[in-house]
Amino acid sequence: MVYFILKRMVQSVFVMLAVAFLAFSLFRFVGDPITQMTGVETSVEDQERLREELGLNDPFVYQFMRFTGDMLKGDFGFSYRTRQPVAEMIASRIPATLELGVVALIISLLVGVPAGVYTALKPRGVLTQTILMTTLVGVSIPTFVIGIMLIFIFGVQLGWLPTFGRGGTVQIGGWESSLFTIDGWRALLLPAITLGVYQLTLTMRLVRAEMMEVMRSDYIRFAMARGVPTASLHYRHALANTMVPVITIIGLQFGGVIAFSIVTESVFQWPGMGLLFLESIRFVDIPVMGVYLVVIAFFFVLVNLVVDLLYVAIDPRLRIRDVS
Amino acid sequence: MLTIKGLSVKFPTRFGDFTAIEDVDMTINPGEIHGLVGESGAGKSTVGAAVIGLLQTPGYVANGALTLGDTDLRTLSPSEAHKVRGDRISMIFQDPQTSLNPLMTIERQLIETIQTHSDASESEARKRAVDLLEEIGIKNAAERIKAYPHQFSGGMRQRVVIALAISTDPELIIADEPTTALDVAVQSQVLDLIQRLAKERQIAFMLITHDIGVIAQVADCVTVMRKGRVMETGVTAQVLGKPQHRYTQQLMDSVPPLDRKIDRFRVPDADDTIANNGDMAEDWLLEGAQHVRTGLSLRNLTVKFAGQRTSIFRKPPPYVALDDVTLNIEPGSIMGLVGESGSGKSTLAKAITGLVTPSDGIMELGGSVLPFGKSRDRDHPSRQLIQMVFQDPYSSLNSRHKIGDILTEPLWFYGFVKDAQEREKLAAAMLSLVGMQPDAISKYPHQFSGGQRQRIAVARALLARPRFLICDEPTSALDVSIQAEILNLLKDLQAKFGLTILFISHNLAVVRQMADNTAVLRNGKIEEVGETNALYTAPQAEYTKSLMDLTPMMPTTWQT
Amino acid sequence: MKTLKLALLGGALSLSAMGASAETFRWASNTDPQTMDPHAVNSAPVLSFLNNVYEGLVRRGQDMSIEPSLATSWAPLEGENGWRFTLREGVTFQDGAAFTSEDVMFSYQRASNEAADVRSWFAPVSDVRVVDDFTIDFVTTAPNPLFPDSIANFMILDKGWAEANDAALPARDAENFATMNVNGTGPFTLASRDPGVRTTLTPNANWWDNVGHNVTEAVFTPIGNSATGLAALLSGEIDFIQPIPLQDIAQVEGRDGFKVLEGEETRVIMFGFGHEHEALLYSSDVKDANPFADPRVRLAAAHALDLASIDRVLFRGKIDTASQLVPAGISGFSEANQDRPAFDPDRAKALLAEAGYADGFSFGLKCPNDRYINDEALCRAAASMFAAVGLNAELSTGPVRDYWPQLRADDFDMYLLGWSPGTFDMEHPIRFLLHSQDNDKKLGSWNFGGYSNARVDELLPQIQQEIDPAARQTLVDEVVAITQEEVAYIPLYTQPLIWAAKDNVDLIQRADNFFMLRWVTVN
Amino acid sequence: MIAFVKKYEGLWLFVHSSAAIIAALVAALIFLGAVFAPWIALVNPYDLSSFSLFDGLLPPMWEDGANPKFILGTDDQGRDMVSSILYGARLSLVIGLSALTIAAVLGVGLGLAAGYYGGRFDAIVMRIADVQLALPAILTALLIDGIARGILPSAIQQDLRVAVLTLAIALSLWVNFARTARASTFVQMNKEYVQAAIMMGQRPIRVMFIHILPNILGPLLVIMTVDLASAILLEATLSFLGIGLPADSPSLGTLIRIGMQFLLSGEWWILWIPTLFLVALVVSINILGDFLRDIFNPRLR
Repeated sequence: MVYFILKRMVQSVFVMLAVAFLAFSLFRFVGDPITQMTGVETSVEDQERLREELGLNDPFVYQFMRFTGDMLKGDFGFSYRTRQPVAEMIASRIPATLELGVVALIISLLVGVPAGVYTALKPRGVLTQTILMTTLVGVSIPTFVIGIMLIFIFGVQLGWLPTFGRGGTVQIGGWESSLFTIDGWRALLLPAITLGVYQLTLTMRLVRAEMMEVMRSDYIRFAMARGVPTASLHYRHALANTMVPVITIIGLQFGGVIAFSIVTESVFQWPGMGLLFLESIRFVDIPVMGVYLVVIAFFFVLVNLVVDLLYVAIDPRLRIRDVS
Repeated sequence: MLTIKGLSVKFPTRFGDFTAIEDVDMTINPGEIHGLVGESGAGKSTVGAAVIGLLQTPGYVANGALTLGDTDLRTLSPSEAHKVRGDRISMIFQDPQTSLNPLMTIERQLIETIQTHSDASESEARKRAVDLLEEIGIKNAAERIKAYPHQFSGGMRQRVVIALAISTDPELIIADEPTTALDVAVQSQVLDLIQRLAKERQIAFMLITHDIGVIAQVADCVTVMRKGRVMETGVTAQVLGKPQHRYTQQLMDSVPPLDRKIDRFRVPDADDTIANNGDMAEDWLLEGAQHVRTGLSLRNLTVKFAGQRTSIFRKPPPYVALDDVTLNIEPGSIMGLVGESGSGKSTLAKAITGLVTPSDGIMELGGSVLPFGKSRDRDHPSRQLIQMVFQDPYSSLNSRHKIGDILTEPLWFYGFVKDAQEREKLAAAMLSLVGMQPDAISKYPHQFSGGQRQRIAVARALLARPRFLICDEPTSALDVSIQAEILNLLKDLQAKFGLTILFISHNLAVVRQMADNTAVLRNGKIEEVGETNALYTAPQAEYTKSLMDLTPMMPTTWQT
Repeated sequence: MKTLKLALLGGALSLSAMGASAETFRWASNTDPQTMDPHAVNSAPVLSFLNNVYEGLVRRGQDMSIEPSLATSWAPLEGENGWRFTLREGVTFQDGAAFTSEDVMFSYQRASNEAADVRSWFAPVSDVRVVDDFTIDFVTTAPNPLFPDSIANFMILDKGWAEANDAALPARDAENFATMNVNGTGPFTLASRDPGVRTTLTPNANWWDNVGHNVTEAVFTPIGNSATGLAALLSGEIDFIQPIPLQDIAQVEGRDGFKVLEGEETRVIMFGFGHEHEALLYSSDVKDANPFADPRVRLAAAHALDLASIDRVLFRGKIDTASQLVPAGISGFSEANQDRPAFDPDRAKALLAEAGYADGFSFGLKCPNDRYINDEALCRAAASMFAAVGLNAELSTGPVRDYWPQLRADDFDMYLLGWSPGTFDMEHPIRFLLHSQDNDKKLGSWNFGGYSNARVDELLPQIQQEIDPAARQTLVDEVVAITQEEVAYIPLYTQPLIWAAKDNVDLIQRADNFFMLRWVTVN
Repeated sequence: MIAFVKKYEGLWLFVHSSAAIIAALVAALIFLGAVFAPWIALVNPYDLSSFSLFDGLLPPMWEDGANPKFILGTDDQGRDMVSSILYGARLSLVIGLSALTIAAVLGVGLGLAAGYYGGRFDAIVMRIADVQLALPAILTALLIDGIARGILPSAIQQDLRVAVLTLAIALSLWVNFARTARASTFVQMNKEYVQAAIMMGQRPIRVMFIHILPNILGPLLVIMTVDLASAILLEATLSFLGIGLPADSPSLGTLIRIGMQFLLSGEWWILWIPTLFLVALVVSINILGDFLRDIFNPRLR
């Protein structure tokens, strides 16, 4: 067990280093930060001096060493655009993105799993077909269109929900949360749904497929033969056994959720990492972009680790070796 | 008591209804074990499923009567039927590995079942559960009950399954191939248990199996089915002892006896195409180095597998699959290799064919040393001289390749025949040599039955002009009658072409029919080797003795 | 648990904050000011925003005219080049410190330092002298009639405050105190700042000028996505947004309770040419020559453009065509040269034939796609209009982040540029766009095409130094005449300025697209 | 009889699944339209002189003020919507399909090898896959896009935009193939026909591609359809983020991106017609995907 986790962590470090390198290789190319940092009237030589100060003229490898070196020292550098410490900027945006992503995930689970079970148990039902079809259409509309539509329906026409931002947030030990105020939740709803649609469909279809498989398995038929109550049969016995694959996929997808939050955040002006990242691209804010990518990689790695631990929690076969 | 009258079950398909079983009658009294025997496709399981009301959709009971005691099972509403299940009828499945929920402790599964059918309190239920486990022979149940299914061995797991089945003491238990997946030792224990339960608890058992030996040993009555219809039914001794129906007789003929060797099975409608128009293939094989008979000798062969690593610091102890095995297979002879699952039979085959790499020992094929696994280069002669017939004819043929391609592959691969038409013709001839229609060439594997596929597999092996043939459980996936055909085929070919054969099987009776010499393998060690008849009549090793005793067999008086 | 209680309480608070009093004014724009430091970045969002907090010696009125601010009056120095500014007395910074010439001196040193991005404003300045607490002289190398206009955005901060918080110099790589905090003399002060999310301003109680607004709190939110911004306005979550897309004007006007403010920026959109190039870079047919070196070809291009259709379809009739590099009304605008080449495809073809390109040629046209209003659409339209007369443009559009570098690298045959004269005088574009490139003298630094005309070069200094308006205008007219004659650029139109607000908000739309809170009244 | 059913099973199911038929029809229509766009389209969006700003913003023919010449109206450049959509579908499909091909070749190749050799090689491949997954689609695209802008001479950049975008999408899709191929290969490795082939001493390449590959095509085919759909969507999203194609090369993505500007301006058709078209395409592809999944996984039937 310990061995297994350690192994996983070593791999994680490898992954993050690789991502850091890729991220860094991006730097050279997205554009010229200087022209973004300076005004129209700034003379060419002033620009050159700035470029020199920022070490943009140093050789690539040297810059990479410095980048990773500083990062390992915990020094994430300063934003070209706002001159703030990148660590602070990202840190202040993490809660927004994480809350959005997690809530989206929860929504997709709360709806997706039951829907999956239902559609699996009544494969030919009319409702099933409608559910399958609508979700399919749902995932076929680009996220950004869905987002804007939701904004105009619920924000403008009906005026029920805010159209942008996080609403009322609350500081809890440095974590700025919108989960404790009502209008925080109101603000969270639309973006979370927009982001959740894809996950929802995925989860539902996955649960459906797995359920249909499991319902054919011997131990389910044996449970039937013993007259185990239907509810327990479907949930305690069948659903539980579908969870391992479902968790895997969802874990793998979480990276996608974070990434797609870029779109959602830009549509809803949601002050998360994704929005920051987009702005940074526009301003060629190299340090911010780099750190963002690494942070994303970190989350991905983290989630994978959690998924592995969840397996162990769910499946006793992974917990203990045979004793008999 | 259970009464079945004129039962037929239909499955609606795209092309009209398909009748799975038709007009089946049978009665089972309390405490009676009623064997239901027949080959695959006979509809045995369908009868059981119909009785307990768990027919695979869209199957349905077309007509007939099903009554348990005084309840008409057919008129029950779904919810009532669900209540009857477990409460009065229960079931035991074939594979203990898959019939328990892997995520729940034995305790939870037992308590849940018990509480479903009685208003026992948690603690009462637990007590009942523990008692049950004790009763079916699980030591210190009180604490083992906390374990998960995967923590029990196969046999123990089947006991747990039985415990679950009887936990609500039902009147009838349908046991569908309850011992097929088990080794003889465990099998006999489970069978004893079933007999005991039938006697003590007066439970009626419907024992569905393809193994006539099992029926002969435990069943009070037997019903023989074929293609969904009942051929013959009655008291076991009656039906199997003096079979009236021709089919039953054929069946009995093709069951290999354990206590003697019969040179050839009397196979029902055996086609004798083998002689004619297989000549071309036969000549081709004989023009190979047929006069050279190639033996194989293994000296102190040891195979180790790396264990599951659990710590960074110490390497896990290796798992020893073959332990210092020494075995000498005479040129042109058939060496039988028997042993329970996990005894290392297949590992031995893999070692010889180079799929696994022994850690120690020497292998010699016809006097020249066989390089181990990876170090055996791809064009080493042994790769052609040694061929293999596998256990599962369904996975041993590439389902996406035409039979023609499968058969001609060795011909061009070993460079025997340059011309493509030639290869085709030879392959076709070989098909008829193994007793199949040559036109099979243009078909795909899924278009053939298991037996036919196994014949094709044999043909493929022969087309490599092997001198040494490994047959790894070649018939254990087949029905007895088919088994008989294949065994006959192998015997003929061996005689014709002077092949040396390593015949691996868990079935002692089969091995006795086939092998000149027999080796008994256990936990990777050779327990005993010897001339087959000697070994069977006077086994030396304790283990061999116990195997003999435990293998279910028919009273000698029944032999026809 | 305790924290949670607090949290819920906070929730209640923030709820009540939602339905706050009418004078809480919320507005949005598409970019967030990068910094609160008035000297660190010379970009419109920053200067525009900080004009509400900091003040300069002079400031611009609603009509862009220069008016006294921290300086009550100013006059040319006797006997030497430069200006004397008389400072306002009794002005205090938001932290209470008194405003004196020392602060101006300090701010000058700060703003003209290498670390400052605005130092180019002080290129002509040779010396600054504190005369007394409320008098200060700016000495220039040459006569400079426009100097007061050129420093309208030169903001004064408090010496003591800056030094105490070691923000004596603008932040370069790392942030400093002045990046996130302010201490100006202006009408508003910074209440809270969350970069990229929300910035809150509150009125400066003891502002020297008489207050014209009724805002008690002003909340600024950057909203990058224009559709979202519009939604925010229409749902009533914000009171005002700048700018909104042209095509949505109808939508806003269509709903009651909202109004659109239309005006004109001082920014002129134009096509530039690679004058000095030996040959075309992107041509598939003309490899060895540069047709655009020939004024007739440039004129042909001008005649090929159907600005009427562009106006009608792309700009919904909101644009005025431009004849020169500044719009009418900017000082130095040449009344004498008001007409631009008409839409005349035949003439264009004729000219091409004359120049020896009867069956046209292909070339590369570069455009940004996130810099000016409808820039991409404009270029696509232009490209198809060029194509109609045989000028086959290979259009390539990209984000401005790698657009400027391409222009700097001379990587174009023809390109799109928008220019707004920082000093609101014709001299500005002449200095940056028309004078030959000269890095030492820092002239022609945005004259990417390398247009060069000896006469123009010699006229620029005269224009810069001429005090007498009439004489100066004739000089300017000559430059405009020459550049129109040679078609140095193809001026297209002045960029429209579209703001939208709730009906109950009164505000002033200034031509430099600066939004001044001090003119806002919420009814 | 049984053999007959088995042989024509797929066909039989198809004929009896109306959804699949409709989906197939829609997909086929769009596909044909895309292929023959140059012959059926009114104007060629790539030929700037074939349309004029003068015809800009005309509504579909059934609205008033329309010009019947333009059945679905024109966009802000005066391009005929029908033509744009046809060419748009053309480009989107080209990108989607070629991205898919690259991803499939790369992914299946690596997956097969990883499953066949296992051990260290397998571990390495899977770590690389992790890195890929840690950089989700959008970020990968950004990366590739940025690098291309940086290293390619801007002269050829415009021409290579499509290639760049394709590569970006491909790179974000290959992991799916690799993982699936690997998993199914592991299963096949234990099948006796594979052991037989190895025993004979056949080359790994032959075992992998002649023996194993045909047996794992089913699941791969399903992924292909699903990923084709997501590739097309991804292209749209990237265009929305401004890292897709230039506006003058119409893909469904760029059309929608441009259309977004007219969400409220009253010219609804510029946004909604391409969007509906995209949805129709993606949905039908997905339905076909489900259908294939059912065929290849009879247990789910």
